[in-house]
Amino acid sequence: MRKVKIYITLKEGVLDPQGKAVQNSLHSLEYNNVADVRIGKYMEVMLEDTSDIEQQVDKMCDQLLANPVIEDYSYTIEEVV
Amino acid sequence: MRKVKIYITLKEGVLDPQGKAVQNSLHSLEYNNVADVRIGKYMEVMLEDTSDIEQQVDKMCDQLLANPVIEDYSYTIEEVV
Amino acid sequence: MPSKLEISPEQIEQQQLYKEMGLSDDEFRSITDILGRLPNYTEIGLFSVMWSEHCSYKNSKPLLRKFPTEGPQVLQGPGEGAGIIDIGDEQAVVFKVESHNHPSAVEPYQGAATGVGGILRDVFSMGARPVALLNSLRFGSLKQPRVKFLFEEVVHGIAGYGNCVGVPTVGGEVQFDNAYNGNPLVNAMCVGLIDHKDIQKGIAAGIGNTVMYVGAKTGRDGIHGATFASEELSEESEEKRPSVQVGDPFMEKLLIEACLEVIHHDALVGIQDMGAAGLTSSASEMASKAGTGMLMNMNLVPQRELDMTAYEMMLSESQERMLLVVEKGREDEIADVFRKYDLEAVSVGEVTDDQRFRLEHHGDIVADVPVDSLAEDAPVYHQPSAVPEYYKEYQTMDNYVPMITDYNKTLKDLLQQPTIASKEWVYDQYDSMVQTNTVLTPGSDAAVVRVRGTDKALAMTTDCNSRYIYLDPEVGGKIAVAEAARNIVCSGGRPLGITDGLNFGSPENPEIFWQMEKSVDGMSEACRELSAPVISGNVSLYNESFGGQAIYPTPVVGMVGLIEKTEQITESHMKQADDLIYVIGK
Amino acid sequence: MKFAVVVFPGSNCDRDMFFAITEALGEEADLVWYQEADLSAYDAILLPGGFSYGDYLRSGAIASTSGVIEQIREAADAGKPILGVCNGFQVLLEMGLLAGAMLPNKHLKFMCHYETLTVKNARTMFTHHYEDQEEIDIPIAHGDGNYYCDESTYQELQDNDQIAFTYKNNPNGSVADIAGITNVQGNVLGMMPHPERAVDSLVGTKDGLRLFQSILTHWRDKHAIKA
Ligand SMILES: Nc1ncnc2c1ncn2[C@@H]1O[C@H](COP(=O)(O)OP(=O)(O)O)[C@@H](O)[C@H]1O
Repeated sequence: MRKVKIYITLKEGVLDPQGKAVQNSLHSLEYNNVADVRIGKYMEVMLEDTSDIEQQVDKMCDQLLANPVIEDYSYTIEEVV
Repeated sequence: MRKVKIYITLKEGVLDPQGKAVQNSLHSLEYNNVADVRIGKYMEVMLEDTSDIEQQVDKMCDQLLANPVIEDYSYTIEEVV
Repeated sequence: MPSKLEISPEQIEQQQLYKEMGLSDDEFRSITDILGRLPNYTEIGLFSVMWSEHCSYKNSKPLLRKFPTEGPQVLQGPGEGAGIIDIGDEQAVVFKVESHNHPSAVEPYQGAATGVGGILRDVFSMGARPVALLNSLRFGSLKQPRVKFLFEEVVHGIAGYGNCVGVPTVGGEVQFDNAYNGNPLVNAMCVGLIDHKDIQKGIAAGIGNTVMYVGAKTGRDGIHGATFASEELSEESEEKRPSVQVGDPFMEKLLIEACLEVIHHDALVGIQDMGAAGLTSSASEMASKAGTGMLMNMNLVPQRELDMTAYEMMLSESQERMLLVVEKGREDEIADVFRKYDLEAVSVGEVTDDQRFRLEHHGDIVADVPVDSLAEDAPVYHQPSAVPEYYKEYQTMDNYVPMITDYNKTLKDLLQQPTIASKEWVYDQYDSMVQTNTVLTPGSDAAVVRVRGTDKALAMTTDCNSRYIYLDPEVGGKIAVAEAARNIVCSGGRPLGITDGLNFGSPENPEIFWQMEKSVDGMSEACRELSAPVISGNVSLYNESFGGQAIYPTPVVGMVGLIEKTEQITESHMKQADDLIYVIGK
Repeated sequence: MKFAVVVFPGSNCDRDMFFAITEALGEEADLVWYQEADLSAYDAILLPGGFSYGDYLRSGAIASTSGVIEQIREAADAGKPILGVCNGFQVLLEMGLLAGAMLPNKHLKFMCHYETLTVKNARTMFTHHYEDQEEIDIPIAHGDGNYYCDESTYQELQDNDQIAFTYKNNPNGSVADIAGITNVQGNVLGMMPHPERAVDSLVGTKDGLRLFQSILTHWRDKHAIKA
């Protein structure tokens, strides 16, 4: 079994209304050293082993998990026993 | 400047309807080796250096970024030049 | 008999563990008498939730009996998932209000969302299509950050759930007062439409018939939610947090469509939602109503987590689940209907003739109790009542007449009161138009929803000025019903009936019990006078915060009226300059 | 004329769309469940609003990978009118039939009220019953209606006259006030506002009805059918 950790972030240049809102809230809580906040998704996908696992994860991300118009993705794969 | 990467996940045992729906969708796309999907949030917070940065991030997470009733969080801190 | 690590019946007795579950010494003794032995852990769990105020109304039953519940138009009074009133043309309106106060105080988004989900299931489990949602909310002072957070998240949660399932949220009310600082109130109301021939009952009839489970899998969420809802909020509530239920409105939407399809299937015998006290209340109530018994195999219950005990499964309050009774041998036909919506319908038990409620787990019988002892034999308490000191004191005071010097300023000050100010911030977040029947959207006196295919419409409103009720519960109770009726009439309707949400502090406090008593008296009289019977409702007690400070008595009135012709619909907005303004009444 | 209203799990404006066609427009429509759909029998395809798959992951994303999507693509290629409203628009974006993507509303709240739209292109098969620059009142009801595209895409939308509607008072932060766009060929329209909620004056305006009438008369003209 593999645990795939997928990070999905908004592409640079795409406005992040949620990140902006969180940043403002942090400022109003007096965390004045907060310079920027960007919010994305974090997914943990448990996969039964296959030979071409990286290829599969790429395909899953391209097809469904991320939207290439606005999002980038990256991932790490861990072995689980 | 520091880049704080925050991972927010649903506590164990808390229902994740979103993860379930994505898992079903991956199955119908014939990724039959998908055993589980959990979906959380990934945040990148840019912080100007302070001495007690870890303490600050913990506080921010407890106060605002994570919902302690249903979510756990973890983070890493990177130096940025 | 119970599984290995479980607490033994003797331990429950000796360590008085039943007390932690909300049962008194007397109650524990009568359970022992009923069984003729000590209850095991699973059994004491069943009793603790079924005998909680939330499920048994043990403190409020004597008061509820005072309500007028009959009328020529009433097809179903209190007792089923929701009440039903005839509107002619073989159609009827179904409605009920439900509280989710304590869950919302702990996790406001999910608390409010699952409140909406629960009241929807009460209505569509009767066979009705939900056509409108309303709510009635109370919060403390918006100056407190926690209160502001609760307010925003509750509204967000109501919107998140209601918008997703596609039922318009058409009305409601919000009041802010320090009395609710530690204990917000979140009441949700659902209105449904049904053809007479489709009316369902939650009964487990027909010996040998199959009990089926549909919807979300059972997790450990909300265990002891029902007793939790019947206790005062304390520091301990914080520890009970992990039990928070999370709603899945998408699953609910599928359940609505599937259930409204399955009610036309002649293999369906009974259907009920798993609300508070989940599997325990739905199963035991269905059997009790039919005079039958039930045997369920807990191994067959769909489970979301590993190693769940029978106790956990029976007390879980996982959302979006329904229990069905189906003619034996025809399970597949029913399962097929659900399969279309990607829902599983699983056989978990059968109807028996022994009037016992029995649970099997890993081959052992882990609970065996008389069905009626759970559903009907809960104790009923006649709590003492006493006229509150504050009330006596107020009676000796003169009327206060405010001195107004600058009318413009006073008017502006009033309009800035959060309770009086526009609630657009709230209702703009609700999809009030989906289903395209909403004639009057939020913002008018009552909401109006047309009945498609006819020239009729339904007017609906929720009302309760809890400050009036605090000052004089009996008069205030009358005012609440009368205000609702005025809202209906002003919109062009004739009141059909009400549903009530009785939110109070601890009934064990005689002064609070007096508030309950008097407001029910006042409401009953107004209902009688207006021929608007009470057809359903909900009771939420122990609404007190840390210091034991009770909320204002808040018996919310949800009223529905019938508009015979859509041309009679009237909204409350001023139309144009130079129109004349009249004041009617005294 | 025969319309298909495609119903996904979680669609919730499907009946509203159905009634807009059958009661207000007076034409034929079927509610077709996404798994059982055979779209070849229909003259136009309507993707209704709602929360397909709960809007989980991203609005419209999961529906855009479901089986019926290939048929929708084929119908689009064949030049049939395809209208996606609200969640339907999001599905069209996610399947790439229309350009761009949706972000959460700029104030992060769901919003439901009437908005004034400006008709930017009254020469499409969906809009020819309106005037260019005409202002119409149509309700919105969405949380993720903040239309996004990059600059070159926006340039293309403009160059090809693909912007059908804009908001007069941009409620959600959409790029260039965009409320609805078409594909280059002009037979696929996606819009966030709900025309099907504006076809009966008892429950609002009738400003949305002409959109459906546009589809109908265009189809009749094309097939030389007299009304
Ligand atoms: N305050 C009340 N007035 C009238 N009827 C009530 C009141 N409270 C509860 N009821 C009725 O008692 C029955 C059981 O209520 P409840 O246990 O809240 O339903 P559910 O099992 O759906 O949660 C319902 O028919 C309800 O309408």
